Amino acid sequence: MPPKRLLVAPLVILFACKPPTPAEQMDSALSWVATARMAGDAWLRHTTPDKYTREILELCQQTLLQLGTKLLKAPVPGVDTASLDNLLTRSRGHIAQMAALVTAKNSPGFRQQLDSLISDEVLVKQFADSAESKQ
Amino acid sequence: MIEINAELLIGRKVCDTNGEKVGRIEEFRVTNKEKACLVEGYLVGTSALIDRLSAWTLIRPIGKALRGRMYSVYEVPWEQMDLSDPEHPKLRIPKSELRHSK
Amino acid sequence: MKKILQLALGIITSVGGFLEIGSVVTAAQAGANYGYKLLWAILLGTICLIFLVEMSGRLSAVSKHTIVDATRERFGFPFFSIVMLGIVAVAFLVLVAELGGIGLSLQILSGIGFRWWAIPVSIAVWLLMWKGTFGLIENGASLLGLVTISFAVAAVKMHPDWGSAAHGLLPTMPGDGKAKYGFMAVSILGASISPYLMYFYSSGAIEDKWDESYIPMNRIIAGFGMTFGGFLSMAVLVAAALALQPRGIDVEKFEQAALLMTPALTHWGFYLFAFSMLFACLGAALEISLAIAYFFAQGLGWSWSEDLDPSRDARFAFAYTIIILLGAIPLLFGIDPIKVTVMSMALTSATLPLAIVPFLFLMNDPIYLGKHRNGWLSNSVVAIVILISFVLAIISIPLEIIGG
Amino acid sequence: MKLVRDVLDKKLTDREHCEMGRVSGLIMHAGERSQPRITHILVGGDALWMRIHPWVAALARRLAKMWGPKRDDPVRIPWSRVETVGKDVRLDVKARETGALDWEIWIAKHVIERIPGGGKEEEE
Repeated sequence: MPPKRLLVAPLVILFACKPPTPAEQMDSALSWVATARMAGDAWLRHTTPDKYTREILELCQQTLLQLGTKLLKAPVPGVDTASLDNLLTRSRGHIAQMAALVTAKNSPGFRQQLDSLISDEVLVKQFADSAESKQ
Repeated sequence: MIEINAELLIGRKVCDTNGEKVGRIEEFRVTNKEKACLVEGYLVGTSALIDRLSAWTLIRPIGKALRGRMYSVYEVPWEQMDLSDPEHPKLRIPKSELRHSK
Repeated sequence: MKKILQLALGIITSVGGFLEIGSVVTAAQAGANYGYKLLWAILLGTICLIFLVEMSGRLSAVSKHTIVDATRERFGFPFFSIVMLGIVAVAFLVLVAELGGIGLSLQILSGIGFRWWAIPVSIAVWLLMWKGTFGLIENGASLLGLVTISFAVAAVKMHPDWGSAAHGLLPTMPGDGKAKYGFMAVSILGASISPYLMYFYSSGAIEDKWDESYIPMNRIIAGFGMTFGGFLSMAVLVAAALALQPRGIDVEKFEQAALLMTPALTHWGFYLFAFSMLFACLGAALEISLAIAYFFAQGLGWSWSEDLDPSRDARFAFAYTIIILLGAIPLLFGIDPIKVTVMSMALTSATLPLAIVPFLFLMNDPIYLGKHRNGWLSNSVVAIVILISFVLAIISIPLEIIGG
Repeated sequence: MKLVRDVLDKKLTDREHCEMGRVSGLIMHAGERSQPRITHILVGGDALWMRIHPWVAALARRLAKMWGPKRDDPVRIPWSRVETVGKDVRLDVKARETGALDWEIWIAKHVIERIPGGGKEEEE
């Protein structure tokens, strides 16, 4: 049994350092854009409190920022890094806007931003799929 | 008279007079009467361990299936065990004269 | 009459106490990534857990020993210390995850980050142990935990495709990403077959002074309680498969999971999730810290009872005090509870043999159990499931780490 | 009776059924030609750590010197005090007088009783 016990310590360290493949990063980017969208829908339907909505939108925004920089460092095969980068930047912009509009309780404005986020989501999806196919 | 930690004898290898390995000490057979606990004998060998874990109900079917040589339990009467060096217990007789308790 | 009440209470508490951050997060991730495909892992784990819990109760009822007592007495201190190190190390990680779960639930409710909750939460948990009785912890927390039934409501309201769900109950291998899939399965198995539950349950049987007349009751509680509990985990997976997978959302952070019920239970979904997690993790945190303290106390022969004044079992009280306070520290440093959860669940299945193999020896011991020994059925079911999860763990954990 | 299976690692209780630890070791007296006999039951850490490794025992001793109740000789209970050997090993002693509960009492006094709601340990 001792080996198993010895496994514990290294695991704790290693888990943080596992490098995700570019395709996984694309999926994760898509996942976070989708999260922002779902949170947006939920807020418009008055099903989630403002505090939480703002929080999760911030989270999406920051995570996408990190993913963006990672993707710049390690370009995804078969994906135009430049256009991907400014697509992600644009979506981040919409998400940041939404977060601000939550505070302002401005639903119409929020809806506009959400709609343009949704159209971006479609593009991110396409990027993700092409990254998938290049795997 | 020497003082020995009985619990540390568990798992010690036992050799016979010709230095041949007999097995490991796994169990002590004792009698407990009139407030005195006398050691009658030492159980040596794999199945002594199984016996100690009272795991026969689990092991016997497997053993039957495998026909393993697992009935190598020796009962060493106290007279025949030399504990003058507790690190290396020795028999006072050759292995061949030992009797199987199972 | 009294027995019937105990029976009902026993089932209710095991349902209310079944879900915890481990089962919810792993099930949610599985549903979000693979749809219904991993339902089989929950089924397998739950079946095994039913047998294990029944055995734990039977051992205590017949032999008046807890699992830990018996392990120490049969296998001796050297072997016992190995088991203790392994089990306690993993259980502690799980405790950190649960405390983190409480903090995260409070975070999404209040907007104050979980790091700030670490200390208040661990103090609150400690106070409940310090002042509370075993009954309060076992029943109170689990009754609150019944709010987790909302997961089942949510799942049903989203009209799952029962046919393909049924297909998910049979194991299948995905085309790509085998490593991740296997790792998910391992974490689910670890989350369902949680050894701390056995130690808690068998200690509980002693605290409640069970005897052989409780054997039938024990069977029913284990059977029904764990089955319903298993359904709840499946409900979480199904809800995630319906709410998150189509949108391509993976559950990397707790905040994402909080959206799980918003489509189905529009106005209540968010709060039901928050409170489900709050109470589920609270109950689990209490049970785990008790289980760890029991482990030390019983293994080393200290007097122990959650019903005594702390000073009457000083070392026992001291043990859980230290454990709970230590549990807060990683959270203070902002370690992500979700990461800890997934990792600790996988490690649980990797260390299962350490807990279960000695236990199987005990369950076949004529001296402890006489005619109430295990039959071949329980032996083989448990042995097989443990083997499966162990092998899966040993293969998929390294793969997950190097990113197979 | 089998010593390892039936006695070693069993729980010890005193006259008042108060738990006082587990049998962590057994002292055996063996002469050249006289039948060996078990003379004492060892209770407490030292004998326990020895069973894992002498180093562990040495380390434990060091730590105990720095912190905890002071006691140099390990707790030994003469076999003549053994009442019955069954589920537990019952001893005809008073637990607190044997020294087996030193740690329990020390922690109760120095930690638990200082925390509000800890209660008083003397009440036993």
